[in-house]
Amino acid sequence: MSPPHVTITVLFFAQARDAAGRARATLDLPAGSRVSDALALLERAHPRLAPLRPHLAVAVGQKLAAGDAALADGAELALLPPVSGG
Amino acid sequence: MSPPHVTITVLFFAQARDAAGRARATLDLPAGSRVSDALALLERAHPRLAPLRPHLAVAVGQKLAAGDAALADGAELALLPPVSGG
Amino acid sequence: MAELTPAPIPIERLIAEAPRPECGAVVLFLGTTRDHHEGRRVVRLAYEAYEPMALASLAALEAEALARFAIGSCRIVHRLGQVPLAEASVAVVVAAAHRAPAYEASRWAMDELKRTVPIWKKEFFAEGGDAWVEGTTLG
Amino acid sequence: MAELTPAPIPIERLIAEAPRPECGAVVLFLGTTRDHHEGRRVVRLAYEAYEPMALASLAALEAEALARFAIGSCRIVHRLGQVPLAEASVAVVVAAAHRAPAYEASRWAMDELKRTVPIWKKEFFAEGGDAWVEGTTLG
Repeated sequence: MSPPHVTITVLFFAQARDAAGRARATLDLPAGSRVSDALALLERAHPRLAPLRPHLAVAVGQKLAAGDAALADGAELALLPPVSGG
Repeated sequence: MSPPHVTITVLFFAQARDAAGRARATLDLPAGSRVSDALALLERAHPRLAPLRPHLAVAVGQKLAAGDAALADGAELALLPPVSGG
Repeated sequence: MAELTPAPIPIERLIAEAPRPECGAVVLFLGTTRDHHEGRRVVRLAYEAYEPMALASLAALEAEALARFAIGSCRIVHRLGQVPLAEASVAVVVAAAHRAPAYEASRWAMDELKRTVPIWKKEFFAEGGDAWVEGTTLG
Repeated sequence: MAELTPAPIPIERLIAEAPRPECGAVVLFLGTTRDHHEGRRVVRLAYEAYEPMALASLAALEAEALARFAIGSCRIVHRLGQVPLAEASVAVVVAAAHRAPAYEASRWAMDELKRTVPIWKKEFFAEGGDAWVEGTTLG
């Protein structure tokens, strides 16, 4: 039996979508993973995300979330580059 | 031969028109008369103008004019109560 | 170009005519008829103006707004005569590259308009009667 | 009610729907496409949003504007997708009894929108190419 894990959906916007070359991904993570763990994994898969990292905000379930926020199974994690609406 | 005089047009607006009961009048004044002379004459003719006087501005030829401004023949003098546009 | 008009203010046209390609911000201010004033119900307003002087004052405000603020255009239209409830009595449209001067020019123009332009407003009350609104002494 | 729309913003309808009888002032802000940015000629813009979060953010801004300022209504509409030159990308309509809070709420809402709502703007240049506009890091 595999160790417990969570599956999350990742949404990439604007420069993050350009860097990842995709708008959406599904990610399997060990149970107990946090936002920072997901970001580390995404950065390994998409190295062009690294330079964006200092300016990237993350939302979980449409709320801004810190790096140590926990990820529940089925969570929607969004990578949000600096905003420029208006 | 009558002494030299000037003829001016007087325009009454808003409360000044209500007080004078008219929108326009023609006034004959001795040559050399000033705005204050015209106002004194108008106040005698229309006593209900008196309470407005402290708040009344006067334009001569569409420019605000002080009490000592001279009145040329043919001048247009307007009585301007406190303004409330907008 | 400043206007005084007895007809409803053509708001859509004013917005459409505000120059845009070089400007990132448009601020439209509308002064509309309130249904109350100092506790009395107002059913309509009427405005009168010393028309040639008011028009020149409004045009001077437009020009001064352009000189004072980093804006591309400023246009002021004031309605005269009877104005039904909820219709606009005055419109100021400012277009600018950036929004801060657009807001500031619009506010400044409205403050100056109320302080310096020979226009008078009369309110008609639900209980009957009417009264000139207490205004600002010129000069 | 906040809206995100791929179609041109219905400015006339927004103004017509701003509540008036009890309000003396309406301030409409329009953000329009500028034809230049940092020296380059821009021929069009495109906006994208994290739509459900952006819509909730805009609705929260409307509610917070009503709580912070003495206004009767605040409504924000943002366009998404391609926006041709000179068309509005965002509209904020505030109605209030008095003009000062109407201006202040409008400015505040636009400042917050640019700072906090997950919407991104890309510029397309006359000389070819495009670029995301440098924005504000959230949080």
